[in-house]
Amino acid sequence: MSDNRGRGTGDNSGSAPYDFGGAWQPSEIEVARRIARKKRNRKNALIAALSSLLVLGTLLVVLVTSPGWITLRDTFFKWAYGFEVLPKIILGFGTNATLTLIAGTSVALLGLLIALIRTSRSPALTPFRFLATIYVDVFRGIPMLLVILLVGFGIPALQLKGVTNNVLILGTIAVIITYSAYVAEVIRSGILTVHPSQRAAARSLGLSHIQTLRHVVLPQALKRVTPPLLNDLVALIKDTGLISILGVTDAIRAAQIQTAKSFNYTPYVMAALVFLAVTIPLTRMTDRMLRNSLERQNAQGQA
Amino acid sequence: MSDNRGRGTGDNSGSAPYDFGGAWQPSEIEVARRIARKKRNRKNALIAALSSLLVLGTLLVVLVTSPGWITLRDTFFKWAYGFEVLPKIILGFGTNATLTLIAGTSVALLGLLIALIRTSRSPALTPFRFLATIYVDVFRGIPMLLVILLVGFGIPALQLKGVTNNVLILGTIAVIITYSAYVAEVIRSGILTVHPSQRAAARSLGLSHIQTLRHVVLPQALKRVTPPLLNDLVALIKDTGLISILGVTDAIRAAQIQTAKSFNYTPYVMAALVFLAVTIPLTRMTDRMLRNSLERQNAQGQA
Amino acid sequence: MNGPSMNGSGMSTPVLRVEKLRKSFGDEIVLQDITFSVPEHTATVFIGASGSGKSTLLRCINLLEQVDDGTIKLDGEDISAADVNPDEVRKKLGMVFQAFNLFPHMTVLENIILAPTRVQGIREEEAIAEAFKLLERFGLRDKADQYPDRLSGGQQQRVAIIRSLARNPRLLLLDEITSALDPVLVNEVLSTVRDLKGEGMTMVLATHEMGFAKQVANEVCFLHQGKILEWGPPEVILENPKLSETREFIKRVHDAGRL
Amino acid sequence: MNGPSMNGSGMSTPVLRVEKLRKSFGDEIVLQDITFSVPEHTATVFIGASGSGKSTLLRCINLLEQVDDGTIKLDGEDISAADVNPDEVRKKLGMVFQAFNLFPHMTVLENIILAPTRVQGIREEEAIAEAFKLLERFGLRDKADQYPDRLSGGQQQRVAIIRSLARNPRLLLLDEITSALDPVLVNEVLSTVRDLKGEGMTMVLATHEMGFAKQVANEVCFLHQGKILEWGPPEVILENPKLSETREFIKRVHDAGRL
Amino acid sequence: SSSDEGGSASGDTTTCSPDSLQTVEAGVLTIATGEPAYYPWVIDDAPESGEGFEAAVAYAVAAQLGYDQSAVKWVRTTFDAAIAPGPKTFDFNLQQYSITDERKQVVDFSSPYYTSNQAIVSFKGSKIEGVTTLQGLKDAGAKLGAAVSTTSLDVIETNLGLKASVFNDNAAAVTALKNKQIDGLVVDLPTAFYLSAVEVPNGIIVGQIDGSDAGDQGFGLLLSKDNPITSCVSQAVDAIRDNGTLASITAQWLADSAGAPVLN
Ligand SMILES: Nc1ncnc2c1ncn2[C@@H]1O[C@H](COP(=O)(O)OP(=O)(O)OP(=O)(O)O)[C@@H](O)[C@H]1O
Ligand SMILES: Nc1ncnc2c1ncn2[C@@H]1O[C@H](COP(=O)(O)OP(=O)(O)OP(=O)(O)O)[C@@H](O)[C@H]1O
Ligand SMILES: [Mg+2]
Ligand SMILES: [Mg+2]
Repeated sequence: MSDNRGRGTGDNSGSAPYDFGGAWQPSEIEVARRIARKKRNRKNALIAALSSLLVLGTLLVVLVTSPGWITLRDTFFKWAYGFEVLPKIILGFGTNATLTLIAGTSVALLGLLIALIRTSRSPALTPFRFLATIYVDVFRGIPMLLVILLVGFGIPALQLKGVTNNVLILGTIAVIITYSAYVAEVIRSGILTVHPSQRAAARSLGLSHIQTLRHVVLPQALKRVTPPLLNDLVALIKDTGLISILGVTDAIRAAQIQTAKSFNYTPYVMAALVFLAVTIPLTRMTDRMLRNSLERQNAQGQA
Repeated sequence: MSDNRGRGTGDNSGSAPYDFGGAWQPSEIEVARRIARKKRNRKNALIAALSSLLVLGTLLVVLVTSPGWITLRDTFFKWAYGFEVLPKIILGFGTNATLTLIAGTSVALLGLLIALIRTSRSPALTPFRFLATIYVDVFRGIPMLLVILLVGFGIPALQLKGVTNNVLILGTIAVIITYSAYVAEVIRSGILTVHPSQRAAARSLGLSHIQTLRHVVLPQALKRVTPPLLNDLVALIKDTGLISILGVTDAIRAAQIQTAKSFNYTPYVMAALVFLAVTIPLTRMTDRMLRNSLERQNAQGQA
Repeated sequence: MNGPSMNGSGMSTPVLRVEKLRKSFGDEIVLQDITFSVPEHTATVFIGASGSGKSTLLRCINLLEQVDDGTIKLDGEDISAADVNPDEVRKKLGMVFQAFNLFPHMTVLENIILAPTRVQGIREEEAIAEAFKLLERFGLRDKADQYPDRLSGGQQQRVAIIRSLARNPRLLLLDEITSALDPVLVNEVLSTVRDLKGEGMTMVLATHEMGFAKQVANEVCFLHQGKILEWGPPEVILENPKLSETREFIKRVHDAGRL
Repeated sequence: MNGPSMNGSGMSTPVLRVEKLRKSFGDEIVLQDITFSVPEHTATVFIGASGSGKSTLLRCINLLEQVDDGTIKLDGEDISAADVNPDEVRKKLGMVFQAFNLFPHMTVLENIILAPTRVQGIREEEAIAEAFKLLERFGLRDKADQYPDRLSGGQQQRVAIIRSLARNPRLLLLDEITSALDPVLVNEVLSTVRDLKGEGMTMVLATHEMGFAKQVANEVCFLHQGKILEWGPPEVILENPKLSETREFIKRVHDAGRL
Repeated sequence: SSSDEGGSASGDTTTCSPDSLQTVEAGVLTIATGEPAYYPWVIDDAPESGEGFEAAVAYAVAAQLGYDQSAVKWVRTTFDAAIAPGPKTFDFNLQQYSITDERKQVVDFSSPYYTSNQAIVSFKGSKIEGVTTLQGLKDAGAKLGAAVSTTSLDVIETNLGLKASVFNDNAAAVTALKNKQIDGLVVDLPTAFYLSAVEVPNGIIVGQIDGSDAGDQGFGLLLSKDNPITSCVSQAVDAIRDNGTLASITAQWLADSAGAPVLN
């Protein structure tokens, strides 16, 4: 659409320069104020940056000049060796990634279900609420290691017909059991923060209980708990590796195997880098989305 | 205060039976309605309870009648053996408990600080905000195992003067580093859910930034994220045990040692029971407090 | 005593019939012995001091609160019965809240079309077209894609009104819909409500706006400490009330410069 | 043009002096070329349609929004300058929000005594005693230990007013403090505000309540699409405005049954 | 039961005496092992008793260096603590550490005190029962497991070219074997005898893997890198090997490796 066509139509009425007779120019006072503000901010930011750099720099110097630095470097940061073992670690990371995808989805669904049961108020659901509470308390409270052992080694020991003894499947189930307890609590806290008047409004509009959850409560609840949910996702990526006790090799186990061979810890560092290569972009992306949506929604930003 | 004294004074004006001429009696319709409601609720609850019992019962029967049940029982639930090793596990739990207390407090403080920096909006704090973001991303993303190895083995390797090489202290520091990244994110999400208008109101009343945080923002924020914070506390109790790779014996490590000796997993189950004995009462208590305070605050409860 | 709108006998079933309703919060009795009817195509307006129980009464009718006693009948059906499905009931009721209760995560437009598309199953394009008509009428066309938090108080209230109007309910419950509006918009809303009445809508309103009461009400009920103290046509209650409490209230309203 | 309250010359420094203030949100210009003064012991009332920018103006004065241009002076000091500490400024300002903004995690009493005890350093017992006096005056004595969510709309607004009064500010900013009140309470609040003025309080108000404007205002400013179109003593603006926009607005207010 | 006189005749003891050795704790020899320490390397997880192969070796080396039994102090370490950089809490550590050139870059090893083949433990009726060649294992598509931080793992991958299931410890591996989640478990031969006899129901040793000791140079005592006492400790190990002490300890605690067929 060309400039000329837009003129004079109602569509264009929001465009400030047209409405208010020529583009607005900030006054001298405002210009001075902005410069002063920018200057002060820049100065403070500079002080903050310098002081952080100073602290970090000092730490770095202490580190590098310490008597044991060479030993430490050779033990933890022997890059040549690290790159040598990297392929094995990345191969192991395949396990983490696959399990995270599978377990992640199931954890989200099961966690959501448990959270919904726990936050329900109908007296008819009391027994389910009770069970859900026990579920969360127990599976959150016992070491995941034990859950994995019980499911991964215990179920095959039962020798039930038609039940798998595939460690990958059983291990994934164990991970799902544990993490859904955690995630249920996170989602629950999100649901609790949605003010009851929001439900009241939705129900008054004729939305059913489910529709209210789906369109009004959960969108708000989940947005609010995105950071802790991300916590759990990142932890999940790492913890899927716990099923290595069943004999599956994940990134950390791959690193451990290498370390056991060479007595050098660089493989662990490589594993960490592989994890970070996935989790940091994920976190940054989610964070940006969250911030944008909060900024769009909330006025009164700067107080 | 006796009944008579109260009469006629303003203090007593809220007492319903007096004001409205004799105690109120529900009408027949209301009585019938309550009975119907109670009946229906009871019926539904009964159905729910029975169906859950049925499912659980079936599972139990399948479990107990399976060909491998005896093996499984002897491997995981050999109670006599369990009680034999229990003292050692409880001793190991001392490590978990101590570390949790020390690390827990530090994690709370450090996590809070990082969350506050990350949610600050002043341009002057940009460098700190940047650092805080990196801190969270990195220490949340790398396996705690590596942090423990780096701090617990790396720092002594540096042979710095005046720096401890006590594994307990170093291990605790490693735990604090990792968990404060998690907790910071949880608290941050809580802070983000407090509507900006609350800050605006507090600042308008003349409260400083710090006072606003202390009296208005944080009390609301922390209450909202109590469930995920509890998640992290429970996980912390268990994960403090990770420093056992440094050579400290915690409850899980104690169980592992026993299991490695006997090739029997009952010690793990005992360890889990010890954890549950602490975490469940903790969770129940916090939950009750949370519910009470929510109920006091929020009207429009039942919609 | 039959309560408001039951003076004449042999009338057809009223849309709403509330009988001996009672509601308390803990020790505090908020509503007591509330009995009234709202015949079809009429508007009943509740007036009364702050805290007298107006909002609570509307919430009870909407089944958002469980009553302690009494019955509520909608088109003759007892909706306070134990086995009633509130969802079905609420499909027939529209409500605007005193505190707007807009959905902060949805734009203005999304707020408005949620119920039509989800509850009534209207096609989205249709619902949007309908919504824009209403937005236009209330001068909010250019705010359709804004989030509620960015609107002024009056704009938010208008959106809430539009949201409830978009549903064509059998009975409309309006809780102080004009309180955040500027006088010009009060007029606008007033005429909208009048139009609605003209189209046959049945309404229950709570308001502090006596002018509003006067122009819209078929019957005005004066709520005082949880009881309906006096009721009747607006001319009577607002200009010639019998009880001293009512007189006192009306007098102070006049003093406040309203009407 | 000097704007409202600058017609006389040689007067002592006004408490508030706003000059050429401009504020926009994204593309939307909300306030433009706003210039006015509030001399000591006077009340300036802003009227205007919903969305005309009244709340935004008060928020700017309170430094809750950063202005795009123009200056704001409090007692001659430029509080819009870059190096001003907003906390120090806000200690001299009281504000009641249109949406109350009570603290939901505190009881009514705690809401009220927060600022006196924390900001002004008044002893807790004293602050409580003071709070109870105000609660009594507004008929909320028995709600002291309730949480805000359990109060009716009018009760919440009264608590918000009490909260701001408990601070003895130099300048009071009141944003539609009567909108959720019933007419009787409007009277009560009106007389409170009058009393405050009698005690020498300087005030800026935004209101839809013309009666309120008439009785309290030393000067009324008519805000229209972000500009002060017309200003003057209430008798003039409310009864004999010059501009057609103002006349139109006032006429419709009258039609709405207010004043 | 450790020999006390055997090595004192060696001429090197003048430089390698408790007075001159720079041990962690002066006058005391601090020896580390794992927790728990396994049969038959240590009996009943009690190295102080001197019972079990490694316990006996430890006391023999100590005696050779001139420490009497009361001057020996036992500590426990995890695998990670044993190989960590920085100061160590022990003078030497023995828990079946295989000597490899790679590891020697990080820690010191004494000369080896035991060399054995790796062996495969399985159960009667498994799909690798009766397999007699390495190729046979491959053909059967055997799923073999091993504990992490052992060289058994290497053997599976290099000597057999199979993909290993790696477990935290033998306990987990045995459980997997019992559950038939793996077909066989690779461990050093002495452990294989123990596991097949005691821990695995119907356990069998499929066979030793020929040449599986070639990749490494046997088990050595582990010391921190560039430890001044390494040569003395090595000499002591050599001395007890030369004077027959080691052979008699081996005979006393370890089964005869001839009992297991060799897989080529
Ligand atoms: N959930 C609750 N718990 C306790 N008390 C409540 C609750 N909800 C309302 N109340 C009390 O009930 C009384 C009536 O409240 P309601 O909101 O119905 O008044 P109202 O007539 O609508 O007043 P207003 O005109 O100020 O809106 C008030 O005193 C209020 O404090
Ligand atoms: N944070 C924001 N982002 C974008 N637009 C905003 C924001 N805050 C306010 N506005 C817009 O600015 C205009 C003025 O709003 P303001 O709240 O000042 O009006 P008002 O005069 O107080 O109206 P009312 O009488 O309805 O309260 C409105 O059109 C509103 O949509
Ligand atoms: Mg109300
Ligand atoms: Mg406003």
